[in-house]
Amino acid sequence: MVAIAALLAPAAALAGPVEAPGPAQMSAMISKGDTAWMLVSTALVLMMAIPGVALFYGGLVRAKNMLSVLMQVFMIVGVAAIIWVCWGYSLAFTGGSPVIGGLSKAFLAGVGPGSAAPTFSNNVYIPELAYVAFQMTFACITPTLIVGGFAERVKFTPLMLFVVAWLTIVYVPIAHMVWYWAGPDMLPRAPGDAGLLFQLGALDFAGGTVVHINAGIAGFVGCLIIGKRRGYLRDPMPPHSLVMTLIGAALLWVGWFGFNAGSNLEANGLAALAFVNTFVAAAAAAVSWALLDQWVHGKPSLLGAVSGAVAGLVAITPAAGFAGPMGAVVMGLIVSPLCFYFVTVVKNRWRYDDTLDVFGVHCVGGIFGALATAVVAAPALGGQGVIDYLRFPAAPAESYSILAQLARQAVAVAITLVWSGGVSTALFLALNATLGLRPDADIETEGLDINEHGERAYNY
Amino acid sequence: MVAIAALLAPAAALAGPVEAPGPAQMSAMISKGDTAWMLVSTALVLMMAIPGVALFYGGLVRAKNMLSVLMQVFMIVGVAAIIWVCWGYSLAFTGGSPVIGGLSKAFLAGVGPGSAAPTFSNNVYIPELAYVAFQMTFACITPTLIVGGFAERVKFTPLMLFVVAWLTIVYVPIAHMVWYWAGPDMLPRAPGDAGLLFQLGALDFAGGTVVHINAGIAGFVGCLIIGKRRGYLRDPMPPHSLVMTLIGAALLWVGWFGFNAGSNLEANGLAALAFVNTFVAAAAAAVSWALLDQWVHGKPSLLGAVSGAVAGLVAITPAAGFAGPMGAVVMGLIVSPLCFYFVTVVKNRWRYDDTLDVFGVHCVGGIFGALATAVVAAPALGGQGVIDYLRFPAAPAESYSILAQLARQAVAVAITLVWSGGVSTALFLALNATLGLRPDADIETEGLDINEHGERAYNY
Amino acid sequence: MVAIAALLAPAAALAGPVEAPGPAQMSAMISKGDTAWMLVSTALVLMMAIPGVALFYGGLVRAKNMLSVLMQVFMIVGVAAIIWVCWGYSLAFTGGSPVIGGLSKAFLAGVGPGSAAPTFSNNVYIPELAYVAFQMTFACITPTLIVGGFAERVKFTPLMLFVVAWLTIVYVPIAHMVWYWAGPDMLPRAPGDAGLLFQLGALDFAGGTVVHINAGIAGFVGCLIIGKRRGYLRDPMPPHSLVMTLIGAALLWVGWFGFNAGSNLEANGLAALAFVNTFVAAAAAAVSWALLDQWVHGKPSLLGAVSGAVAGLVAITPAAGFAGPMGAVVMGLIVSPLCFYFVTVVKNRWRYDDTLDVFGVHCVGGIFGALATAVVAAPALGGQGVIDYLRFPAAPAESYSILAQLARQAVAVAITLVWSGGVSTALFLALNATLGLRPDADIETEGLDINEHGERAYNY
Amino acid sequence: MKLVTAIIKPFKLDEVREALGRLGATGMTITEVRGYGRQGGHSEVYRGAEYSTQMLPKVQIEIACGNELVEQVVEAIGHAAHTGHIGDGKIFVNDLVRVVRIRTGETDEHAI
Amino acid sequence: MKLVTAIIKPFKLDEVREALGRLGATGMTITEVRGYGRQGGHSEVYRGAEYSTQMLPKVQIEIACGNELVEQVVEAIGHAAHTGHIGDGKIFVNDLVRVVRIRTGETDEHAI
Amino acid sequence: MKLVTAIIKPFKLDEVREALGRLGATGMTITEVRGYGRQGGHSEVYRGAEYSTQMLPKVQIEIACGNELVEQVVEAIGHAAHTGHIGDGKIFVNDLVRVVRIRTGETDEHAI
Ligand SMILES: Nc1ncnc2c1ncn2[C@@H]1O[C@H](COP(=O)(O)OP(=O)(O)O)[C@@H](O)[C@H]1O
Ligand SMILES: Nc1ncnc2c1ncn2[C@@H]1O[C@H](COP(=O)(O)OP(=O)(O)O)[C@@H](O)[C@H]1O
Ligand SMILES: Nc1ncnc2c1ncn2[C@@H]1O[C@H](COP(=O)(O)OP(=O)(O)O)[C@@H](O)[C@H]1O
Repeated sequence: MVAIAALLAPAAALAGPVEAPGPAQMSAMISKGDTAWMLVSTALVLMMAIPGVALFYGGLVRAKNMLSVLMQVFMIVGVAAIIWVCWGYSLAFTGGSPVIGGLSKAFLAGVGPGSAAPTFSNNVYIPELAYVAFQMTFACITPTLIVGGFAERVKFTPLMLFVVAWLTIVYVPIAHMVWYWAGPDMLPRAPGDAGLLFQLGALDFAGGTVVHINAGIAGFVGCLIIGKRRGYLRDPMPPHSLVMTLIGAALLWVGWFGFNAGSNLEANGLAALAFVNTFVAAAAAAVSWALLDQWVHGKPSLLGAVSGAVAGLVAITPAAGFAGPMGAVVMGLIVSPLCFYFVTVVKNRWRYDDTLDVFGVHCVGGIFGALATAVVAAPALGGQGVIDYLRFPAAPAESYSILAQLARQAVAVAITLVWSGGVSTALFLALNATLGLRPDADIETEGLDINEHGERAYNY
Repeated sequence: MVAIAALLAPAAALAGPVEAPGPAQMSAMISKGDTAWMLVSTALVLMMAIPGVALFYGGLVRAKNMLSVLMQVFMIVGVAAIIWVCWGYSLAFTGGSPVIGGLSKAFLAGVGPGSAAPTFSNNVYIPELAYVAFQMTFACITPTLIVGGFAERVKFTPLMLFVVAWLTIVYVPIAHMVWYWAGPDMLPRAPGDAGLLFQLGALDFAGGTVVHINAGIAGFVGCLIIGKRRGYLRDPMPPHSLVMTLIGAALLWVGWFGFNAGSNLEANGLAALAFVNTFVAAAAAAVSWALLDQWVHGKPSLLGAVSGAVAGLVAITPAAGFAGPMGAVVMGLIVSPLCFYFVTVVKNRWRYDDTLDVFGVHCVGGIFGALATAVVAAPALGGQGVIDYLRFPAAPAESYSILAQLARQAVAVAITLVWSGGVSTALFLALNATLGLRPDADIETEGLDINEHGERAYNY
Repeated sequence: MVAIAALLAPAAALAGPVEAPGPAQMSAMISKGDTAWMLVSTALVLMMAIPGVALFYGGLVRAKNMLSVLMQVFMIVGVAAIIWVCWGYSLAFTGGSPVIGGLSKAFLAGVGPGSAAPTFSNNVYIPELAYVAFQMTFACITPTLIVGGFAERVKFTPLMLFVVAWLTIVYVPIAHMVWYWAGPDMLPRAPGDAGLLFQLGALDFAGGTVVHINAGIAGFVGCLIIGKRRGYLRDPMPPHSLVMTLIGAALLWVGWFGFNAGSNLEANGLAALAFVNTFVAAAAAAVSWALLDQWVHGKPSLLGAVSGAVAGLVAITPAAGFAGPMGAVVMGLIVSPLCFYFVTVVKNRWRYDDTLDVFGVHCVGGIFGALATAVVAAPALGGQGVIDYLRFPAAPAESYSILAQLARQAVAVAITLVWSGGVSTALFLALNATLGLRPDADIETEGLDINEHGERAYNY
Repeated sequence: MKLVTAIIKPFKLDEVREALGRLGATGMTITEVRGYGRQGGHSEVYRGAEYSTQMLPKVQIEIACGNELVEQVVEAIGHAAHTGHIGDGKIFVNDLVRVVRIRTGETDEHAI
Repeated sequence: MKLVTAIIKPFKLDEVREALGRLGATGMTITEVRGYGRQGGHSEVYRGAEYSTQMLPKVQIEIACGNELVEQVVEAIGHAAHTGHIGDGKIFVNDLVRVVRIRTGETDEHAI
Repeated sequence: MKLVTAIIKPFKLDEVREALGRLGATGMTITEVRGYGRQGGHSEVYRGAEYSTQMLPKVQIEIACGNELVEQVVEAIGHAAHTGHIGDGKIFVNDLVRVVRIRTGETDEHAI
């Protein structure tokens, strides 16, 4: 019921590429195709979290704790969305310092339907609110992954407080460091107006560091601090519904197209490349885990296949727009054995109880992906190489050194591990000392659903 | 395998804005980005109904009635789609009188791949068939909501007959009154060619009145006429699977982006605004219901959280493109306590058996949303204000009075309540007197699935 | 993080239609709206397979075989995706002979983010990688359907080998024969550079032959060769969860919009037509099956309604962009009685055990759809007729003969039945003679989940 | 001591429990069972495959009680579970030679 | 009167029911149980965590019958449920001191 | 021969099974039941509708054993299932007049 008369003005015929365009010019550089694509991608990423992650995780716990997992995921999404529009987006995606942004857009001040956000192409913009929404889903889904490290044995309220703190002091700065920049039309004039790791040249197409390593290490320290489930390695704790896990995994796969190909911010051939890479990496990793299952246990298991698919998706995330399809297939084939080794051998040897393998799949798969990105991005290996954004208009960088890139990737991984690992440890310890993170033994035995939420998942 | 050669003609370079363009000109004013967005939005809204509403509702009933709810929702979608293309669309979206359209497009006569429908922007059109499909999903989902008022105790065939009649004589006129107009390029020359409430200036971005109040009151009168379930307030009737309810709620949330942001009809910054508003209103309402649960019952429940999310989505629906993000957050925070009060206190006090709280959530939340729209739309409060479509090209209205708008909103609410409530009462009474609405006591006791549909939901 | 500087070049203003444009010109003829639409459609089609088909099928088997079905579907998707990028796409969609393509694009050699694929409109292209991904999902979903013919009694590894072979020597040539062409800008100069059935003029908008008849007949011969389930027609074998079947059916319906309207390759009015046709055919078929159930069994069943919806979707697939909406409704109304007759009367009379009715629904419905396409496409009956692509620019063909078209359709059906039926028979017999297709009696009795995959679906 | 086992229609469970509560029967154990008897089952049809399951969902209640209470328990159940329609169910009584309360180790009459 | 309780392999249920039907046994009650015995269970592996459940799904059938029928009932079940493989199950018989048909109030022999 | 029936807290099942294993009890049958007793249930609230189910999930174990073993079996269960909290459950013992092993047709003591 509202029309913006400005749209009637014939899209100011641009004579040529414009460096540092003004707000009105940016608005005129928005394509409806890109906008449609970004809105859909955003919806797809939300679908990954709810019901995707909720079901993927929920199916793996015992029936008595099903609702607790669903509730944790659902409420994390709710809380994260509010944080995002209130201060998260502003701190992550405005300039300020190389490690964190400012509060100029807190409560989305000044961000209206006419605001524009840059893409990775010169003179191509998208509505800033679409960018806010897209990035919001990333802030929503990342902390849901953490839950996997200590599912079935955590109190709800302290967890929610952890999420509020973690998003603000871990997620937001990492996102700022990796992803913030002023865009390709602005960078040449102000090369310092970008996040620390962006300036360093670390590649992370869709969130290998920001999402997976970040959440993976946080879940892992939570797992260690909270301790093992009662009866771990003694009582059988089979997944209560692999059917739910399958539904979750499938929706993760489908939604991940929004996550990865959406991260291209434009609906073009490069988005299609990221899409294909995402698809085949998941497929290859599913196949490779199933083969491994067959080889090690004599039977290919569904849980193995879906774990593989997720591991493949995690691995390809940082490389989605940089790899070629064959590079993606190879990454998928390799990541599964690696994660398989961690969730079966390493976890059993060190006897930590990473309930849903957030460390073994997201952290390990994420690290592998981040490092492998340096390899598969190499033009010599069918990759896309990197772009030199300091020139205007931007152009492919002249040379590409796998080793140099590997070093940059390693730095990004290390910073994420240290920052997220360290701050998460501090947060968990503080909460444990004050509110306590772990429910009483009786409550844990009887189930969190009835005790923490006053409901049962199933009443057939 | 078909190409439209006309598309080859270089999109008639328009010299300037065209008032009252002809069909060929309209066709040339269609953007593929908008078309893509509308088709996706349509798919998302169908996903809200099936499986969304079906699961959200189905999980809340007892296992013995699960299939009956799924079947009612599924078949309502089927029946509504056929009605829509046969006569519904034509009666709702052609001119005629301010209360109902004509039959000139019955059976979609004359609506082909080349037909265009107006958007809210001058000189921007979408394929009319995309508009037909989008609106079709609204006609499909609205009557599915009604079922919530009397689930677990209604006969299938009379319900289907009710739906046929209700769509035709309740839904279609309300949709016409609220949403029909000839578009911004036409209105200045023919200001009377629009629905009654549209002319009045009532705001309903995506269906607060047409969908939620409309269905909510119909479900409520159905609930009263059909009476309580046997054993209500005596036997325990816990939800048989909150897992299904969670899946349904999550898909409702995801699909609602199509519902609300799709209602913008264009993929632009305003759609992004509606998207963000939808997102945060749901999030805020989920958080606010969970806090209330904690406060009142000592435990945050999953059913509370998802009920809150849905209430937030209902509330933001009429305001989605008018509010600012902070207005949406506030609406979300407020709607939950209101609905909470209705589904816990009011329902228990008056002892009506609104099985799935279609009144307490959809009607109450819808009324709140419709009225609050007048407030949050105010530019002074961060809203978008309203557009004066009587000018060509359309432009923002010069002033905005919250009180005047509130009065218009109240009129729209009242008309919907009276018309839908009244006609639904008459329809239910007539069906009850003839075919009977309620199954035999034995059948109700034993379950509708096996008796009405000859199947069981689960055979583990 | 990557920008393609070329995009900055002002989209080479095309003076007029270009015959046989070069690669750079093609790239400039790509619309972002189309790209967005194709990427979304691709995600929707994947969602049809996982979790759509997986749940639709899985809900219908006994609980002890649930995981086996989920696993088969999931792994088929994985294997098919890898085959597709390695050799499937190249063999299907490069020129060569009228029955099969070549290997020039094996491993996607030469297919990069800048490559373009033709649509059905002159001078309109989409990113080739988007086309690769879209077609990949078709190759993924088609073999999953086959599983329905012999679910609950097949060994996993031989089935996977079957899929590898079947995709390569059945699916790929059929897809090439029906869908391969060099595009409307190229055909006039090289009319022989197209698949056999394409040259013949057989119409198959979205895969009636390539997907449904192809898979339906393969599943049927598999059903006959593998034999009946132990206890068939003696023990009760009710669906273990119609809830899962409903979820699957609903996601199939939603995803089918990507399948059918996506097959238009452009986001325009014709895509909207295909969308509406898909919607109403499913609706009409669901209603018609439910009425039949009421009439024959006295009760409308949910399984009937969802079977009808799927039958309607199958039937409209080849006709989606050719029929008018009323033609689609009629096709939906007719296909259900036909399939109903096959799955109830014919199957019981001939006593074959087509577990999930892949023959009765997909093959029969597909054949009906393929033939009926000739009728509903007739402009005289509200259809779109056919386009003469041998002219440049393409234009609607001057006349349309239902009978002549029916003959062409029949040829396409016959070739598909013979080729897929014959080769599948050979493959199944060979696998049966070597590895054996059927698990031991004990294993079949106890369930495939625990024996073939070492897991149980449910541990409540 | 006796163990009274009753197989009743599921929707009668609450009434039976209340009746037993009035007798002071402090404990019981409930199992979901399927019953096969004179009561005709329903026929279910799934895509033309018709199953007339004569198995109907029933609820089985077990109450251990002292000999002096048996008569009243049987009567109370018989009364509360009665609809007069076929399928109302059965009550079985058999002897218990030993009862132990696990929490305290008390046995027999003291354990009930 | 006796209560015959048989624990059998689930897929044998239909055969057993038919056998009993031929004897004129008009009613029975069925419970899904899990059995633990000599029959080895399966090992399940979930991401490297291996559970070898020796619990196997079994079906328990309870039939109350007059003393004169017990022998035949036991034999019929024993025969119909037999596969000769480990895990075929067990039959237990114990005394019933009282049987009531809830619908009619009939007792003992008349109630069976 | 005797049939020992124990109703215990579900999470005690594994301990009880191990204890019985040490006694050489080779077989048992397990049923999921719901128990009603002194132990207070939870109250569940669904959108303001409050249900205080006093039904709690329990596990029922049935072991047939020779008379000489009964004492030990009862004691072993009583010990392994003990937490000292309300709701620990009950053990019932009754007579078996006949036991048959279906696989072999062996009866009574030989069949256990
Ligand atoms: N001989 C029996 N042994 C065990 N259970 C029985 C027996 N006869 C009936 N039952 C149980 O009692 C239930 C009701 O029996 P039914 O014959 O249907 O009704 P009625 O008792 O009214 O004749 C059955 O569903 C079954 O569970
Ligand atoms: N002592 C027992 N008490 C109760 N149930 C038993 C006992 N022994 C066996 N069962 C039941 O009988 C089933 C079959 O017993 P099992 O030892 O596996 O085979 P078999 O009878 O062929 O030796 C078990 O799964 C269990 O349910
Ligand atoms: N009289 C009874 N008959 C049958 N089962 C009983 C009886 N009393 C208790 N039970 C079973 O034992 C369980 C524990 O009993 P409860 O009274 O809660 O604890 P406690 O044995 O510690 O007093 C109950 O949940 C119920 O399943």
